[in-house]
Amino acid sequence: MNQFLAMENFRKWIPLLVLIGLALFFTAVNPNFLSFRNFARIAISASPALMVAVGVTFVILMGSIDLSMEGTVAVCAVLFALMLNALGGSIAGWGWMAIPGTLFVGAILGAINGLIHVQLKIPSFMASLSLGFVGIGLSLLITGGNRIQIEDPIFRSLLTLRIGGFALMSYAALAALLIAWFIQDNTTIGRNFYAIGGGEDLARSSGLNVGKLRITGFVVAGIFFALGAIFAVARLGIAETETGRNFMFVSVTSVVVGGTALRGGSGGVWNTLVGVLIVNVIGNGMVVIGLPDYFQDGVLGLLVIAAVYLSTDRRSLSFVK
Amino acid sequence: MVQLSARRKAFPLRPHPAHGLNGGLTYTERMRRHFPWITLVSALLLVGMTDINFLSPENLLNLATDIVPLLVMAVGMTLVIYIGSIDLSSQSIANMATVLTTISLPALGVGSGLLVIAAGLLFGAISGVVTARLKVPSFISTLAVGGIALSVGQFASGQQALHMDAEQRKHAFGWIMGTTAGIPHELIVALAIVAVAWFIQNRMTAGRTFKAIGAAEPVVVASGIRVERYKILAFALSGMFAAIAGLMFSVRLSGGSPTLAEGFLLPAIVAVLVGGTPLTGGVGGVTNTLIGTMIVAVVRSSMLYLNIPATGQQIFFGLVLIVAIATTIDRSKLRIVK
Amino acid sequence: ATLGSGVARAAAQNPKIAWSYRDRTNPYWNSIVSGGEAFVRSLGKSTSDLINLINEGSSEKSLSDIKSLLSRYGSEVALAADPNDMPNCRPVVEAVSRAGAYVSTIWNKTDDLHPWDFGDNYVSHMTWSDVGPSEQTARLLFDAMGGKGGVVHLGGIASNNPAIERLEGFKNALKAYPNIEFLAVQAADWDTQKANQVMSGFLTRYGDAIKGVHCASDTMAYGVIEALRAEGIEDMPIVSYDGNPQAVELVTKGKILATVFTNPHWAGGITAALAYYAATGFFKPSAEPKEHREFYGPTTLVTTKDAQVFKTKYIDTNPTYDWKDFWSLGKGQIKYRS
Amino acid sequence: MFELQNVEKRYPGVHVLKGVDLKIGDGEIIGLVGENGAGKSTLMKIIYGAVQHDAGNVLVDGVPVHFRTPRDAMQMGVGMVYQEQSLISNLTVMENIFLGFEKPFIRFGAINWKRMSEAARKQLRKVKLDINPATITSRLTFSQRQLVELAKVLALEERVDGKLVILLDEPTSVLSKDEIELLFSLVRELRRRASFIFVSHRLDEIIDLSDRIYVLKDGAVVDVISADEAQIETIQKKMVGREINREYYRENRQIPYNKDDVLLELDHVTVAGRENDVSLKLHAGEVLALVGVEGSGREPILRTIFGMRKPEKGTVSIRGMTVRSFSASQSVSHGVGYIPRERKIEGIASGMNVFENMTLSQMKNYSKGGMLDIAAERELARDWIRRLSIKVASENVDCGNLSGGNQQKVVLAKWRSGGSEIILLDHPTRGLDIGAKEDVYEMVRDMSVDGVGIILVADTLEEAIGLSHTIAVIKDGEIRKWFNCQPGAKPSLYDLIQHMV
Ligand SMILES: Nc1ncnc2c1ncn2[C@@H]1O[C@H](COP(=O)(O)OP(=O)(O)OP(=O)(O)O)[C@@H](O)[C@H]1O
Ligand SMILES: Nc1ncnc2c1ncn2[C@@H]1O[C@H](COP(=O)(O)OP(=O)(O)OP(=O)(O)O)[C@@H](O)[C@H]1O
Ligand SMILES: [Mg+2]
Ligand SMILES: [Mg+2]
Repeated sequence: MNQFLAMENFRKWIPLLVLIGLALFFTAVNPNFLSFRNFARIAISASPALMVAVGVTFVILMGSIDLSMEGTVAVCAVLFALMLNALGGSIAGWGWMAIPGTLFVGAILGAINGLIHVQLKIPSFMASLSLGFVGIGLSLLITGGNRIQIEDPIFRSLLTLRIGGFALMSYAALAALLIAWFIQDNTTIGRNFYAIGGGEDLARSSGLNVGKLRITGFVVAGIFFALGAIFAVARLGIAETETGRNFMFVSVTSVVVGGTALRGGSGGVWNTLVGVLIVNVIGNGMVVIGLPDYFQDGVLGLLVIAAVYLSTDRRSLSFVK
Repeated sequence: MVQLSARRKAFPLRPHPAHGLNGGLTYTERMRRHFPWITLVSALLLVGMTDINFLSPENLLNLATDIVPLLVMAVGMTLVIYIGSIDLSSQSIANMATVLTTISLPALGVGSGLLVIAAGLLFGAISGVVTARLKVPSFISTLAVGGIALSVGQFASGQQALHMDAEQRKHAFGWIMGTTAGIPHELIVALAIVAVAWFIQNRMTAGRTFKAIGAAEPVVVASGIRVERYKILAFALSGMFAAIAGLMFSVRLSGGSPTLAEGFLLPAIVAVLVGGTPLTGGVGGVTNTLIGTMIVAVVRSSMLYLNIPATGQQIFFGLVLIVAIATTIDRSKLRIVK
Repeated sequence: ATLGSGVARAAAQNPKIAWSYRDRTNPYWNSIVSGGEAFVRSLGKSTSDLINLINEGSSEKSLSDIKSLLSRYGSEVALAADPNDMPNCRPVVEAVSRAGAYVSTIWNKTDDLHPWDFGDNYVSHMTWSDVGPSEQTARLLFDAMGGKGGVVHLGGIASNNPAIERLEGFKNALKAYPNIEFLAVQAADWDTQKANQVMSGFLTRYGDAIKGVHCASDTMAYGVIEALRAEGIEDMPIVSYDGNPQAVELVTKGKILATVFTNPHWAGGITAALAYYAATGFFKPSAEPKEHREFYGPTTLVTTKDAQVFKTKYIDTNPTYDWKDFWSLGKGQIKYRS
Repeated sequence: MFELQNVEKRYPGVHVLKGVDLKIGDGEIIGLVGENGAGKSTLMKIIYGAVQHDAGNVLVDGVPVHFRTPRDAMQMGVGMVYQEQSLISNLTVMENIFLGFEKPFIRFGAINWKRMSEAARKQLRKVKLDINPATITSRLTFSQRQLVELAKVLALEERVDGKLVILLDEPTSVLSKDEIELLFSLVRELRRRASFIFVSHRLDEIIDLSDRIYVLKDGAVVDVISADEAQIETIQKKMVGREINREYYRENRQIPYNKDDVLLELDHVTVAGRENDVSLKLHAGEVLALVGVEGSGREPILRTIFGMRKPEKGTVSIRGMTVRSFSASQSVSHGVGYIPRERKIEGIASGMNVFENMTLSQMKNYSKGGMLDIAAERELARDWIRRLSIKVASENVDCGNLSGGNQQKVVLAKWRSGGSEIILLDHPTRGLDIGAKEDVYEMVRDMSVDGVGIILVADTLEEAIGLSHTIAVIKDGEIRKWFNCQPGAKPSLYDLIQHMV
């Protein structure tokens, strides 16, 4: 029994070990990898992805999935830019209102997603995928396909201001992660997400309003997608429909690589942090070691399989879909 | 307690919505399985109302022929979704297939088709092994294997778009391109492929096992069936169909490129889902996908007939999708909607 | 195979004008569309009369949409198209010819496909010879670097023709600069975010050895600039390509040394105009010389010196073009390498 | 005063509750007995709001109420301990106890874990369970979990003012003797606050604890007996609706088995996670019953024989041949069949029809070159539908829509028609009504006569005694005692229980 427990505890750390292993491997090939500045770079590229992945983590913990992130991020990014520019163009003035405004937009989009999924009884995969299309279309409609530039130096200081070598954005993302952690571990809704993931019918018979919680989960996810959108805009100074691109597969992959199970009920936002870092370290590392670009998709695939393989406890899984 | 209860009114009691008091399924529930084709016919009629030519046999034939590569890929995807998994590698395998067909055509002729089919089977089987044996969820395993296929395609093509020699193409695959009695051979080939898939699904032990895995995997295990083998087979078949889709597309376009089949994946998944095969598996099947693919084709071309402005097309597509899925999926088969 | 060889037929009175292109999320394609709309307005029609076929980067959708268009309007179609992937051009052109409609293409075409093989229906193909201008920007870049130091190139989707040519131009320029060290090339798929990540990877790999960046498109340059800005590097010489408004703006500010303007607005208008006027019988394509059927589009190098002037002329307003003056901006007949 | 009037419940094809009237006075303990499938759990779930009744009234102090969700019920002081485990295994004990009622522990939006932990400790103390409330529930043993469920319900005491109604659905089936004693003293102690409905198949317990006993048969209350006057035999008679005799188990058809024909042998087999080992022999025509309390390790033995588990030590041999590789497919090819306990999870594939289910384990016999002979499959299904008088419209009916008894017959037919010579029966009559049970018993005898070796994990001890040739009493994964079960010389319940706990 003790041995079993030890093994179980050990497993929890495997994603982290994979991360360290990857870092060591890349360092061995090119020592430049192991530098403070490079870590700061990885932190910047990981920040928006982390927010999106944390958002979807909540939904995955419930055993559902949210694939609407590309649309939600796109809508939030362009609305953020429009609001900021309409409110004077600077965070220092009234422009800061664009931030809560964008989070609100994210929440609304999440709520629509959740409502369609719960009320129309459409599995979340399909509901959110369709709504992703709608979101992308909406952002296109809003911008007419144009890009919106954000010049505000104060807002851009999320990227340009360095504290202890790391961009301000990375600290902001860390703060958001801590909030997510707090929600996950110390609030009723966070714990109830685990309850639903652990056994939906049991949760229901314990008196939880599963439908309402589901919708709440999508709302929380939407808010984090909006945060991801803000960071993505801060990183490039551009808001456009493309801002949402690629987030879908990258974020779900990160969540799973971090050790959160797609069937729900186990894992959490710290796992997601590790997963996002693994994915970004691989992406960065492949460039740093100078791997030819045509091999990169394949090597990423192999490494992801290896990471998930190492960190799943196959004995506890009767079957996998 | 008394006060509390006094405020609570007794609610009118109803039987479970899914069945009447006599226990039989209600009318709507019995109609459910007809919803996919009813949706298709309604969509056709709706678009036909704006322009009656849309419903001309020639146009419908063209519409069906255009969608052939997507249909073939979706049929393969169906087998995987049928067992409750998903295959995100299809598009990359098709990409790779266009490249492999094009570069091997001069040396192998028709044999290039066999090579490509074998490659598809192999990559599909790898996804299957990774999913079934290594227990990596198919969402991830197929995405990763797709990445490998993409790399192979990029490497093999030298990162270039390649074209086929017209003579060689005609010699090896001319038979796919022709028509007989006005019916394009491509369509005939595709229907033959659907028929094969239908046969596998409904008349062969493998198909029966796929269905059982989707419906109740633990039962299959407890019946002494080697579930892993069948799962690997389903993925391998899906990979093969994806490769055939790439092959047919490559022949149609007379060339190959590592990005040629870009944009196949989501429509293929959507076609399967809209047809009424839910991601939970066990229900639906290739005939559903045939209908689902047609629905996708009709919705896509409806944009032209309904004059949907350029910036509104995505929204239109997303909304129609929600409506289509909401009407086609059979909720009585889904115990918990996640 | 010469189809419809010179047989006189009734010209279309009022053909539908359509543009088929990749997406609406990219400034380049938005300019193309704006040109198409300007042309449609010049005919006294409303911009909504321009039919937009957006293929989302999917050759499959591109072809299906075009076929739907043809089956709806038959020969009454004047189509301007970027077929998205080189192999896709042939089936597009064949379908249009079969329908008796008219098509002009840009960018993607295989070398063995020529408008004159299709009589009048394949009106023209325009592409841009990117090798020369790309070499020019590279030279500007190397000069700004003082003729020495390390340089990296960020390329587009590797199998796309412009990506190949722009890399080639860059490599040509290298030959004349023995002290420039070519550090690395990597595809960033025309994508701002990806370019940003690739650039930060390069910074780790090569650090201060990077003295200049050659980008195959403006959109990627934005990502590079931001990656550098994150490191507090503000004065790295960068050159890019496409002449998008934002890039021209950056050239005026000296953030980008040079970009190459391909005049997408004009291209969008003139390509539609060629197809349209061929369809109405205003001119007979088969009577035109080859250099009017396959020609290079205009390229203008935009550097810090002339950026301001350029901006007022081409970006802040669009010049009014004579859409019947088809060839005066062209740069001669397309030459094939092999 | 809690009252049910004329409560009706139907599921497709089955009338589960037929006008049930039931009254619970304050502080009263009601015993509820009835056969499997009589509708006891359904009735409890209706009171608890987890299932909605179709007609009739629920009255609290004379006022009609309708609980749409368990939450409604809990707020009115109704709590329930489910028959099946209903704790969420990835949550901690304290979270489970206060699931849905975290509010009192929220400070500034955050859960105050210390307070919750203290509160949980208080609840756990009530059931004399000394565990850390922060333990993840999946680490607990079965009986610990049962006690936690009880603690969870008892938390109502503090949460709700006024009277409580606590529903206990077979809480004792997995508890040890001491734990049962504890439970009973708790219940008696709580009578000041709460009334109880107590469901158990152990009639002696029911008589011991309750004030009045409701006997449910086929969804109707057939009698209400005061506990003072109750006698086990009369209750049994009422439950079943007729005299129970030895014929129920077809003992007259029990014939001696062939001692020389050993089909299966387990030699010092150690199952993962257990320290003890098991040795046994199964002969052709023998019915060997494994008896023991819940969690004693009967199921792992069956699963090992079926190849779904790998033994850590020891050898399994089938017809003298040692089994080397363990997999279900291997066992099936050696002629082993398995009727699992969780019929709806491992037994019947809902969504598939009768013939598809019947041939699932033997598709080889009904296909050529991978192609199915569907006509032959249908023929087989029709044949067995007739033989076992399975109540279905046709062989095309989705098995998920069959009643439990009929589902069970389909599963039995699946293995029987496949020619299995060793059949493992795990709770084969669970959830079946008497008619169906008798059909199953008849089948067991038929198979036995045909020389099939059967290992039985029975639903009740009576069933084990009635059906078997041999009984092995299992405790803690080890065979403690063997009994010979010749008709006329069968051991008594008491004989067995002695060795079980
Ligand atoms: N959700 C359901 N849908 C359809 N029928 C059901 C459902 N739940 C229970 N039943 C049926 O209702 C009947 C009564 O079941 P119930 O669980 O109440 O029996 P029980 O008396 O508790 O039996 P046991 O002693 O085995 O626990 C059974 O025939 C059962 O199959
Ligand atoms: N979990 C469930 N979900 C849906 N329906 C169910 C469920 N469980 C049982 N049923 C339905 O309840 C009905 C009766 O089931 P049950 O198994 O208990 O019948 P039964 O009364 O025991 O039948 P028999 O007389 O054959 O033994 C069946 O028609 C079945 O469809
Ligand atoms: Mg029953
Ligand atoms: Mg019960």
